[in-house]
Amino acid sequence: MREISFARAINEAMFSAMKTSKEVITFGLGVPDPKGVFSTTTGLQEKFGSERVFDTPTSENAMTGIGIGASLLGTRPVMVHQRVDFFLLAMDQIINNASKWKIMFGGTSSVPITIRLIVGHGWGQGPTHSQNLHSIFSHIPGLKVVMPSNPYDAKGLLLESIFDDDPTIFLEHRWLHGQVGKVPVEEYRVPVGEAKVIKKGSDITITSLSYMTVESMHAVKELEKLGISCELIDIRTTSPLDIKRIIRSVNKTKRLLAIDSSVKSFSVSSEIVASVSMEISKLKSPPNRLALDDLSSPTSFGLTDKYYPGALEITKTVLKMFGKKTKSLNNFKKIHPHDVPGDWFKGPF
Amino acid sequence: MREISFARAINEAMFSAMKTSKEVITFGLGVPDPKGVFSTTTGLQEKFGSERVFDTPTSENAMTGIGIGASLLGTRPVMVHQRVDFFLLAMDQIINNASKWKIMFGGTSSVPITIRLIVGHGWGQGPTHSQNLHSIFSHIPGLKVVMPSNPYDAKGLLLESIFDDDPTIFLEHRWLHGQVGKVPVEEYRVPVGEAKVIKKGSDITITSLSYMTVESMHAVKELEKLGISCELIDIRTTSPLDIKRIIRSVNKTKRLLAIDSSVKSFSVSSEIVASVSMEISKLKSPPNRLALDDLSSPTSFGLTDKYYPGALEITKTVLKMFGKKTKSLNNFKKIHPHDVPGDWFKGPF
Amino acid sequence: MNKSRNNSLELFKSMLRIRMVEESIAEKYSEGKMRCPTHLSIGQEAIATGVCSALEKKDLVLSTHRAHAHYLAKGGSLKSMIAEIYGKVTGCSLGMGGSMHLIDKRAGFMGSTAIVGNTIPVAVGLALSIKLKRRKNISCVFFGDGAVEEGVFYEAVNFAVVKKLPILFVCENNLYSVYSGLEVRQPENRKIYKMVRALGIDTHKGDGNDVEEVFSLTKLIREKIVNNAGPQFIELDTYRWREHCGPNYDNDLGYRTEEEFMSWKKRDPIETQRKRIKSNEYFNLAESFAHEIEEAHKFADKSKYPSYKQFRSIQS
Amino acid sequence: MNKSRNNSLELFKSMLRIRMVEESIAEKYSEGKMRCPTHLSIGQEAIATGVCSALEKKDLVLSTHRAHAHYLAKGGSLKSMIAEIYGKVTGCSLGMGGSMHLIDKRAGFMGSTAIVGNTIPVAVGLALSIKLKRRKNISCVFFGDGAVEEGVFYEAVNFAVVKKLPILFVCENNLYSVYSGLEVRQPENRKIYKMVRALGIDTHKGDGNDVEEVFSLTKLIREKIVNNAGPQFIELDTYRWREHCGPNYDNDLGYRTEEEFMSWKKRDPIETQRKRIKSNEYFNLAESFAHEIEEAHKFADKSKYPSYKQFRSIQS
Ligand SMILES: Cc1ncc(C[n+]2csc(CCOP(=O)(O)OP(=O)(O)O)c2C)c(N)n1
Ligand SMILES: Cc1ncc(C[n+]2csc(CCOP(=O)(O)OP(=O)(O)O)c2C)c(N)n1
Ligand SMILES: [Mg+2]
Ligand SMILES: [Mg+2]
Repeated sequence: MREISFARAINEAMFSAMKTSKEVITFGLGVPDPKGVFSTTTGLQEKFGSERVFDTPTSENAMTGIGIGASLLGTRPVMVHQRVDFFLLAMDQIINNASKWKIMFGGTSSVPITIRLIVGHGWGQGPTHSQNLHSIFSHIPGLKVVMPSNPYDAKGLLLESIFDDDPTIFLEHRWLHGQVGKVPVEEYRVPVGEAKVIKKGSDITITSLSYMTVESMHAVKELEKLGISCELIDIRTTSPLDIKRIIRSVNKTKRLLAIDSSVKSFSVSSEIVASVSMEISKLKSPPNRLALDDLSSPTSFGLTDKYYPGALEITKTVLKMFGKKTKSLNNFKKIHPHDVPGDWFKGPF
Repeated sequence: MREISFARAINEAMFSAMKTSKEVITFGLGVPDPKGVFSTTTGLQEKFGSERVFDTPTSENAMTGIGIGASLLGTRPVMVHQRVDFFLLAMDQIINNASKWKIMFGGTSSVPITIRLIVGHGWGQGPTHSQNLHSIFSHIPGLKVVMPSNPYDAKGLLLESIFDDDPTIFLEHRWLHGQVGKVPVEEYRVPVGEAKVIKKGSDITITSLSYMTVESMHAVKELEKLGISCELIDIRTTSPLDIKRIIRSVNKTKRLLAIDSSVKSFSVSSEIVASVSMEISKLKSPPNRLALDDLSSPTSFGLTDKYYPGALEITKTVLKMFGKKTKSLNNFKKIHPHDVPGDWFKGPF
Repeated sequence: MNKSRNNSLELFKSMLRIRMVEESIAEKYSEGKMRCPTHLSIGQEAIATGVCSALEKKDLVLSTHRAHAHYLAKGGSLKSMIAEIYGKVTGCSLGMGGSMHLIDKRAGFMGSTAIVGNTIPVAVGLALSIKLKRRKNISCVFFGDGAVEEGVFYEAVNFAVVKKLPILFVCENNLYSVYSGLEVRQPENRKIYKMVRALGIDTHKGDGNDVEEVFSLTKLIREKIVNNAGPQFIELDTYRWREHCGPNYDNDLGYRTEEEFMSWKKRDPIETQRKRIKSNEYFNLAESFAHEIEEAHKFADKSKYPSYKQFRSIQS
Repeated sequence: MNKSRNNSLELFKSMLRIRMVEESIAEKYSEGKMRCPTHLSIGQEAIATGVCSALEKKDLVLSTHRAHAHYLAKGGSLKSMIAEIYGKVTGCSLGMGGSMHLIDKRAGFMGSTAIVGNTIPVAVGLALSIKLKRRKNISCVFFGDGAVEEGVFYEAVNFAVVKKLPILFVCENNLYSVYSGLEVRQPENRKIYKMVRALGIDTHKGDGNDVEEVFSLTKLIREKIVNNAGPQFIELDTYRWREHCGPNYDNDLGYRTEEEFMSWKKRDPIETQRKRIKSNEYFNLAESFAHEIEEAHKFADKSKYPSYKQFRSIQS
């Protein structure tokens, strides 16, 4: 199968969805501009016209309400924001309207919108351009929250989200856009609410999501060499959370490390640790989580390395859980500065 | 000591704070109106004038930013919203500005604002007038989140919040406003970040917060009669969370039930269960939580009884944890309909 | 002439029916069977009736916390509304919304919500979809003078203008937001419709207590919209007689003067229209409405609450 | 006369210094030591300089993502700014804010943030506190044409008018929000300053590339504000020369025409002012600024990063 980038996979999903159904439209600041939201929306306006693909004013709250309204008549809007952080302006519309519309009208109406939000990371994005807010969205009943970690899932989950009748928050980690992987040309779906076992293993269950799954994969390889067999589960959707799949795995491995890309407290990782602990009492070591310190994200290059855990920290954490030494660990030579996804990246955004 | 209501205690704290410091101001829709936000702001404008106590336009986001700006010059705004739900309009200002101002300017500035939010409950408040969103606020680094359960704490915690230099979300459960309790006349403080042991016990630790502490107290009494000695901890502030105090207690009792007033998943109760599970491996029964189903809050009188757990459900949950029968339990005769805090309440708001 | 006489009578009937429905709610509220916040439009009926009567059935309406009148005027089912307020499964939202969340899609009433201003962009979204689908109907949203203070109103109008969408914004200016007068919320002497005009939209102003004026103004404006004149805004002055939320009068609270109240009460929209039509049908009408309303309350009272299972199944 | 000649020279100097600072950033950006999103104001200097020179030191300023010019014009420390962009602990925000989060309270520069429009209400809050404390200074906030589309702008202006607060709103209209022209965001032919006037505030319009005009207009307006004329709004036309974010030119992308770009480049605010003052000091000035700027970069480069401990201690 051919390989394409995550960004390209998103772009293909959009082409495919818009071709499949005239009801699909897409809008947001910069959607039809020359950069095409990190090239995920490139070519859409040329192909589908400026009625279905358009730029918007900087009015996040109203634009979300407008998407909701359009969706009530069967239109399927895919809204895009260049950063999750900007979407905080639209919390009234997404929480008070979108998430509740179906239930507060007794199921007589539904709101089939998809909100694509880019999670910023690296290059001094700082406190208001790199927040990971999935735990907040996941706490709201009536919202689905999707966080793909690879091109295949990105395409399949986006298509599923668009044609799902409920409002979906679709989070794309900026550093995944450049990831390359096998993606079918044709339309296919990946179900929302199903976690995926990326690697089978017997000694510990590691749950991960979005970009952290990439870091976890490196760690798991390393740990294998060190004699620890990890079962790596990519959550894929935080709401609904496939807790059954996780519990099945922990029942086998009897150990849990929940990895999250957000700050630690009151997070998805808290929920996973809690749910597992309530179900399974006989673990071989206490359940654990690895996430960000409870601090706003730093800007300085001198701070971000320590703030963001990666493959090395995951490996160390697991080794500690097995009571093994971590000192000699020196295997993750950084091939490029810690604050960029690759050498090609020179900033500024 | 004299007894006054929770609402009166809030009112006293406001009088006291405004007398102590000219920097304290208070505003919000309805603050100086005849109902005085459930009589918590009554008399303030008469006493302190309309420059320091004023009504506002329905502009939640700007008004929050305005409070932030005023606070940068040393003013200490206390902003009020009749429902938490309305404050969703202000998430940009509270999350992108207030919570981060201090850290994103390297500690050179701080934002001493207090946001009083009323949590709606009962009488068909429904999906957008009775949300419990403390888990969301707690997840944001840089915000303090306070949830008093009784008049004494309400006064002391509000005074502490107002004179604290960080932004504080102060949540008042509507049904607590009528609660009566002993409150000193003079100014005193209750520290933010300290949980309180309401009742000592040896068999199980129950953590609770805000109005749920009232229900828990009833349950704990009942359980005592049934031979189960509960240690009831009122969290008081969800951020910072006094997890040390909780762990100390569970280390003694070896059992945990975390009670929350919000929906279950990704909540404060998840965090408590997770934190305890990571620390203490040898519990006598799996840790447990009691919170709302993951559904938007219902409106109908026919649904709210089942949706909101109370003393009865708490008692049953604890009994189950001890493997005891719950069938014969018939002790909580409701003295008034389940959707009102007392017979005096006839709606409509 | 006859046609117009007939229309005047229809307008009167619609208002009278709404008034009687709302008074029945006020009267029975203390029975404690309608257990939800309830905002009555008594005194403001001419706007709901005038606007909705000038709309076509296929036109789509959204509203606010104070929605009963709009819902009924647009043709929403009375029984379903009353049952909804009783929290029953026979309600228009299966009892899951209450007074503030009404819907009757068959009548083109697309919903009402309890957060000030937040149906305004939703209505613009309806208009966007209408335009994309090249339909010939319009979207119409009701809101109060307080909602105008929300930034989302401004954002929504801006977008509607940029895209020339088929939408009618109807602002019911009843001078108050709960107990707060305009003077503490908006600039002195600033007229809402003039301010809004500067956003780039055609605006209109009318007497919200004169149903004929509201009707003919709306007819004209609707015509403009369907002829691609772009979005339109109309401000209508009116006055709420009873308390902001609940069944009672509240002049004793002192947030508004007795004179002000009386001067508006004299301008009762229903009385004004009754004088115009000089109909002797009043008693017959009132009787038949009273009967219909009584039936609706009985129906609601006898209906069942939704089951928790039903409630849960909707969200999963 | 002499005084005015002197002032013109000062305005020129301020702009030249800002330009040279920003060009030094553009030049050195590819070294990879300034690792954060960076928005340059090259071409827009007349507004920062004209406005801030007409303000007094005690006046308070807030700004946006594109803040370098405002910060420097208001008297913010150059060294601290450059060090901030390098992410160093010697930066004005201890390296914790980066280019988009500048602050220098001693100079009355109260902060800049990266979320479009969200310092606007904060500035109104400063004005509220100023009024409560009966101080004689004013608050001033810079923002772009895009920020005007945020509802919070509208809400903030409304409140400032209701309370007659001492605040100056400065809108830099550079025709673009990132790559999006005004035509896809705001109504055709709607003038921002006219729209805003209808909100109830005095508004003014000026040539944002003419520093003398900006200066004298602001002087006048500031006078009004301190004499209790209430809040004021000024729209200034200008043009950003380089890409929205980053050091390069980006006309090749095709979102704006070469003609448009050239027509604005001809109206270079610095060149215009240089012709006016007929100064021969240009080379001396440029040399001394170049030296100062080089020093600032060296200082930044040599400075340390903040420690994680420091970072953590600030938030607990
Ligand atoms: C965002 C938000 N803020 C505040 C409220 C509380 N509230 C309910 S109705 C209302 C009055 C709004 O006034 P207006 O828009 O003029 O409508 P009216 O009640 O006069 O019909 C207010 C403030 C709310 N529901 N939502
Ligand atoms: C709320 C929000 N939405 C979107 C963005 C992305 N963004 C950053 S700068 C910018 C352009 C804003 O345009 P304008 O206000 O005219 O300022 P200019 O860049 O032209 O100086 C945008 C949209 C943001 N930072 N915040
Ligand atoms: Mg009103
Ligand atoms: Mg611009």
